[in-house]
Amino acid sequence: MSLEEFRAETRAWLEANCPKSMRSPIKSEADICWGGRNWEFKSEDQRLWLERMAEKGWTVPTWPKEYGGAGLSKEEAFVLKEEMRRINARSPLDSFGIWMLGPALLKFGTHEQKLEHLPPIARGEIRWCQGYSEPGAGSDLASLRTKGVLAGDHYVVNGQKVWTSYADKSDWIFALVRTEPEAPKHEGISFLLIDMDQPGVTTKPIKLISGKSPFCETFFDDARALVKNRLGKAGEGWTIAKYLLSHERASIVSEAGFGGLNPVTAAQTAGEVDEKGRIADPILRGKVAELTIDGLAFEATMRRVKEEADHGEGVGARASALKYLGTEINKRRHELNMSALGSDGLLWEGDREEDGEVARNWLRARANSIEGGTSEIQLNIVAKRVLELPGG
Amino acid sequence: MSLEEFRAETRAWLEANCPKSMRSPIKSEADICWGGRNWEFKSEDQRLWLERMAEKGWTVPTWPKEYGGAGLSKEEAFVLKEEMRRINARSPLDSFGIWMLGPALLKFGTHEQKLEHLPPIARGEIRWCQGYSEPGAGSDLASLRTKGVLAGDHYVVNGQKVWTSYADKSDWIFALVRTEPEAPKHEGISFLLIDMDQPGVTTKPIKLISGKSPFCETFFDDARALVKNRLGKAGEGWTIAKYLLSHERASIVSEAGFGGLNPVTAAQTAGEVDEKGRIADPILRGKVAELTIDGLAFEATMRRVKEEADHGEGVGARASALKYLGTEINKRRHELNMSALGSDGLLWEGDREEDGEVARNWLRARANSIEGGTSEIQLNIVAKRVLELPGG
Amino acid sequence: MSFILNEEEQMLRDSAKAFLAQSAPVSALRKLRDESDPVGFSKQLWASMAEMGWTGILVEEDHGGVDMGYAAAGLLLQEMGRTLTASPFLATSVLAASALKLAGTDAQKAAWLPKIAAGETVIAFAVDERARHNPDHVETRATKDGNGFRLNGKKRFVSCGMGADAVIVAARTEDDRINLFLVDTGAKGVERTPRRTVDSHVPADFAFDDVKLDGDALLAGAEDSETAYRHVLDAGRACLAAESLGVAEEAFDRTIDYIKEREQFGQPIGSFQGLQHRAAHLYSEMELARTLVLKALRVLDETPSQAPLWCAAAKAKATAVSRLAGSEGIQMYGGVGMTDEYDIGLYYKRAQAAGEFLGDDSWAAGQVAKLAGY
Amino acid sequence: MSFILNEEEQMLRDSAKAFLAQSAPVSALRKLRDESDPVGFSKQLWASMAEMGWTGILVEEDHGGVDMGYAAAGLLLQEMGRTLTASPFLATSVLAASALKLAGTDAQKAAWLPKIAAGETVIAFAVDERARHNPDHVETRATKDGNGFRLNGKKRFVSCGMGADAVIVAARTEDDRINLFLVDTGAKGVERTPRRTVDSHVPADFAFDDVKLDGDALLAGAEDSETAYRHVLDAGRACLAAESLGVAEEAFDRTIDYIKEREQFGQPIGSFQGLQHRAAHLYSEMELARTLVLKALRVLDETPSQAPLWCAAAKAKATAVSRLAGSEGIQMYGGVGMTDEYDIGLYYKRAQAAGEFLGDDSWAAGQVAKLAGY
Repeated sequence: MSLEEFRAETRAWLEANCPKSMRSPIKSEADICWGGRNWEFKSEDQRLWLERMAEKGWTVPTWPKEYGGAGLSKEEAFVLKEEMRRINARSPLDSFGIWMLGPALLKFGTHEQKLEHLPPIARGEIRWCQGYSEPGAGSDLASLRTKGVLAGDHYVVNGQKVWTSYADKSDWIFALVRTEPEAPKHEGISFLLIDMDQPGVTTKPIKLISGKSPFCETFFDDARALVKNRLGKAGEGWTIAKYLLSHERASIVSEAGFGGLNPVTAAQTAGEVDEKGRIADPILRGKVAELTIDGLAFEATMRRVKEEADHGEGVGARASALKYLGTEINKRRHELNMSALGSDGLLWEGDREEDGEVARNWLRARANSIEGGTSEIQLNIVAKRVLELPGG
Repeated sequence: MSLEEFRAETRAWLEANCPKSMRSPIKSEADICWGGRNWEFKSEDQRLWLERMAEKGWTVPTWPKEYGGAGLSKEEAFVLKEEMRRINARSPLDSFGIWMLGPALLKFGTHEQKLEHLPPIARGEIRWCQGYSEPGAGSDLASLRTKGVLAGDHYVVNGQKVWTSYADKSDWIFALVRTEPEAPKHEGISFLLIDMDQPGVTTKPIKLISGKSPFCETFFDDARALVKNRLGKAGEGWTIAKYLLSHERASIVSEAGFGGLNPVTAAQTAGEVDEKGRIADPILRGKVAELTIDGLAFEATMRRVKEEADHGEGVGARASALKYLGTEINKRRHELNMSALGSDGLLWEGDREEDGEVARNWLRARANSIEGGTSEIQLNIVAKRVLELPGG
Repeated sequence: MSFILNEEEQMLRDSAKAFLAQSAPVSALRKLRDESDPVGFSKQLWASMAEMGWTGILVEEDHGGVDMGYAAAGLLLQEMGRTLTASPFLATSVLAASALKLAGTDAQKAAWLPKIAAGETVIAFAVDERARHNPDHVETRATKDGNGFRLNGKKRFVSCGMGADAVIVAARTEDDRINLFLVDTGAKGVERTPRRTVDSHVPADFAFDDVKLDGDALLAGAEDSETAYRHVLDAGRACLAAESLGVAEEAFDRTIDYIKEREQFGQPIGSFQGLQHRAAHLYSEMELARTLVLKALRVLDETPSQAPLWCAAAKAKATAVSRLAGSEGIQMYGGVGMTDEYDIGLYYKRAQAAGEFLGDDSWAAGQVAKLAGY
Repeated sequence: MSFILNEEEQMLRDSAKAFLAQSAPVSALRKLRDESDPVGFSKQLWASMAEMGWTGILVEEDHGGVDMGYAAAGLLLQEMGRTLTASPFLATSVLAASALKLAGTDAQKAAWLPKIAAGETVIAFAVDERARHNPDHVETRATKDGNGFRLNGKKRFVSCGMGADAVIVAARTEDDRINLFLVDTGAKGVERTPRRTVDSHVPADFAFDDVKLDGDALLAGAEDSETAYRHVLDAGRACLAAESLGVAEEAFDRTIDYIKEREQFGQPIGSFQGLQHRAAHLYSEMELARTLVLKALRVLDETPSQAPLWCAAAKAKATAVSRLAGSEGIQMYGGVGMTDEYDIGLYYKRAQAAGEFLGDDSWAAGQVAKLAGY
């Protein structure tokens, strides 16, 4: 089937099968469909849309058919994406299983593991979370201490993970666990898939400076993980984790630019503009102008690097520069939003649902340069791997 | 004699002895009296003034009388300084001998060495220069390679020094020389006093990006230095050098703030102001405002730290923060001068003597954060010695 | 003008440090927040401050105060910045007391200053009507009405407004000049709405709807009321800058302690030169802020004619430095810096809020340029 | 709009790199400087550029050019930035050629463009009359005089002005609109003074004292001459930004090489995290500048209506980044970076000069704000 035929068929199918209410942009977190054992659909349309897409294998279109995908080529998947975007179709299913565990399973898993775990991800039946960071192991992830002791057909896992997004709502966790205590730091870690529906696994939400958060602490207290649910060999966990981390960084490049409030709109909202509509404070205006330039530059750079990647130049460690730039510029944007809004920006609680949103977003943005590798780590990577500076 | 009596006597003596033409602020480099074997006085008044002051011991007022000073107390010396300032009396003699070698000789020299070398410094008969840095040894001064081999009553010195100010006009050089090649890096260095009037010592001026400079390279080619002209023990040179470096940093605090052109004046000179006299470019104006604030803050901080030092709180490693701040702010000032002047600032050569001065000063200021310990070294010192951060 | 604290000032600072550690540590702010305290500060703490003599720090001894001047007031606020202490000190003991001293008649001073000194009243000071600080933008009107006035207008984000018994309001009279009026918050036509802010304070929005004021509501003791009004704001800026400095200092100290302990890659993260240079830079910037804050406070006490420039410079620098100390603090703490469990985020929030009040760094830099004549 | 260079552009860049390394390395600039060359560029090099087809890079094939567009012109300037090549390329092949293309009549194009393409003439472009760039500030006047005009006024720091055979002058006509006039530099009443600048270029100050111009001195082909004038300036900004980017890139590459080699405390200074983070930051900033420069050039070729915004953004960013690359370069080289013997200082000087020409980062950021509507 040619791409054009594929496009025509896809368009027709979507037209026939995408419910009307699923044809509008996601308005808030609440509109996302995450799936999982305890998932409650927000609407009948949401359930229907997931069911239909999962049946086509289009929740994970490039995965092989036997694992719940549609076996589409990269080009076909792109056409599907374009056609969905054309009618504003929502993503039928979002999950860390699709974004992270799936690629790792496809690359490192056995046929049996793939058969067992991938289809439930594709159908939204099992919701996964990621267990990497620990209280003592942040930037230095390989120093983690959660340990797994082999006991017959399973590991007994003890320890604590932090920053596990939505752990309190997830069914399974993929976690880095130190199983070979004698081995060098990077070689003693295994990648274990652990069912959270057992007494040895408990979670506790983390409250952030910006308010509520999806993040949790996750505790393992003699939790069990079957050996057959170890991805890769014993001690190979670090290799898999590194693969996933660079996969994550590269995916940054495909993200869009800055949505949401900007300081110009903020100043207008607050009425802090002069008769010509210019930001009234000339010094603030200058800072905003520099932000505008960097914002334009960053968004265009994302497009440039993506284009270069498509032309086979790869992204590689340059993704670290982008991560650094994007998060630092975004923090500046939020700081200037706050300045432009003056005291209005300080509001934390009020009668309206959106009261406090600006301040919460401003605070939330500060985590951008910490999560997914701190700015300092990104600068190290650029220094070592792009500039090839010595030492360290 | 009470301080008040001393003040009265001093005032009277200065009134009687300071030539009229020596009672006006120094206008340029050319008005400074450096002394030395080949010194040519710029005027009869300049010669007379040096002679009279040297006879009183007031070129180096706190040095002991037997070494050419006047043996004044700190308080008396301060009174002398005040009284000289009152009538705008010029310094009768400036020299690295007074600022640097003198204090080191007084602290580390034998009586014989003091007798031999201090009086000619006090009378302006011998002009000294400093031989520390080498092409391979900048921030890491202790890695220097100029070597001295003992041969009876003298060392045979071979190697090269850089950044020796006025080496081409000096008579003697005090230099760090590696005399104990087997010793650890910091313990193999001696502090040698070397007569430059010998075939084994040659100098070559260094041209800077800002144009002409007082700096030279100095080459030692089987030069001789008598053992009796070694200050301190063999291998003790690093201790003496460290003493002098911290002496130099502390003296930064007593320096005045920023003289010379500032961006506001620059913008006015260039006509780049609006009808209200404000800098016309609002974004440039904002940057200048931030500079003004930092400039006010820095000058006041110098006064604060000096006052605190007078109250016995000491300056210590905080001097490094001041050096860092002062040089970085000064570089910013020159950058904004250039921006405020636009193309006028770019002029390099022209018919008028002052043509190019702004650009030369801008470029010269870049060395501020390199010479006397780079900004990076100052930040290291603050981190280690003020904040007591670990490692390194 | 001396940059050295005199003995009395040193003693004041030391006792403030000890008192606040005991009576108003960061946990006290958390408690006010978590219990959604309706006024955002503790009246019991306010009473204790009165016992210590703080409430009357600017009040003449005749009126029951200790009259130690702005440098002393700033020192107290600097310490309160370190402990994130919420109190009406700035609003009442600095702004309202300064307004009464500068613009009040003898009768008004005698009526109100003793109450302030005794901690018997909380008075707020209402200036801004828009989101960003602008002392010229006053549209609130006080029109003549018999012997008194009718007050109409709105004021926003008035510090400690929910707990205030009275509020001093900047309003334009018929000659278009700005005058100050002391208004009972319980008077008919006064409406206030709490605004819970990011720093867990509770300023109030005020609406004045045809509020009837007696003639002596007008602070009528100043020759030029606008000059007095602007001087009050200058004093507020310098004192607020002192608080911001305290916020910065404590955030910085805690961060340095943390990076000495926290290990990654087998060593304390404070041993990495990348962080060391940034910490040393921040230390250096704080040195500048320290100087400007003390300078501005001393100028208020000794050469008040120079206050506009130095208070604006201090406000600009302290705002920028405290925000930098907060953001660097969170970054260096890393993930835990983002959690509510750790205090560093509270410092960052207060730095932001204190920075906005009475003019942020951009606004204050603009003032400096204007006052420096360019 | 593609961010990928097409094959033709890649070939052009590669051949430019090879040619400039051979014919116009940094030592060529030093030679011009040390010999106090009266015009500040080599006429022989200009002839070679013509042979390579560069001089006519924007000239249509009908008029003997290769018509490759602004992206190609920018690529050449980026490479010239890397070698600090002094030439009339920007003045003549970009600014003058653009002006003739946009504002010239067919006859004017036919008369001048072939000469430009053939490298047979050097034409300067004169816009500024004050120290800082300001395209609105044009007081030079061209008043009607029979069929021709009388030109009066002054222009400052005209790039390559000393070596120019003619100069295109922005002047106001009686309707107060800005028009462009092509003036023979040998005409009576034209006076020029060399201004040797910090980057070893030799721009000229021009004085026009009642210069008599023929009617066809006015570039009369454009419907709206001011629009054409502003578009020429946009093109100049993008191309100059490309040169600044090249300056930054080469300064950066050399600095990275240097800190890999230079040892202090027993290790290469490039192994210290303090420098590594700054180098990585600078690299990241250069990525932004690279994007904006290419974007602005492509916009000129493909969607010229968007040029004002993107050219200003590119100019602002490239100016800031090239100055940062120069100053960081000198700092990282340390003492030797201050010596004339090393080239890094020459890069810093050119970054400054190129930055000022046609608007520095502050000015250009102001334009961006204006064009973005705030």
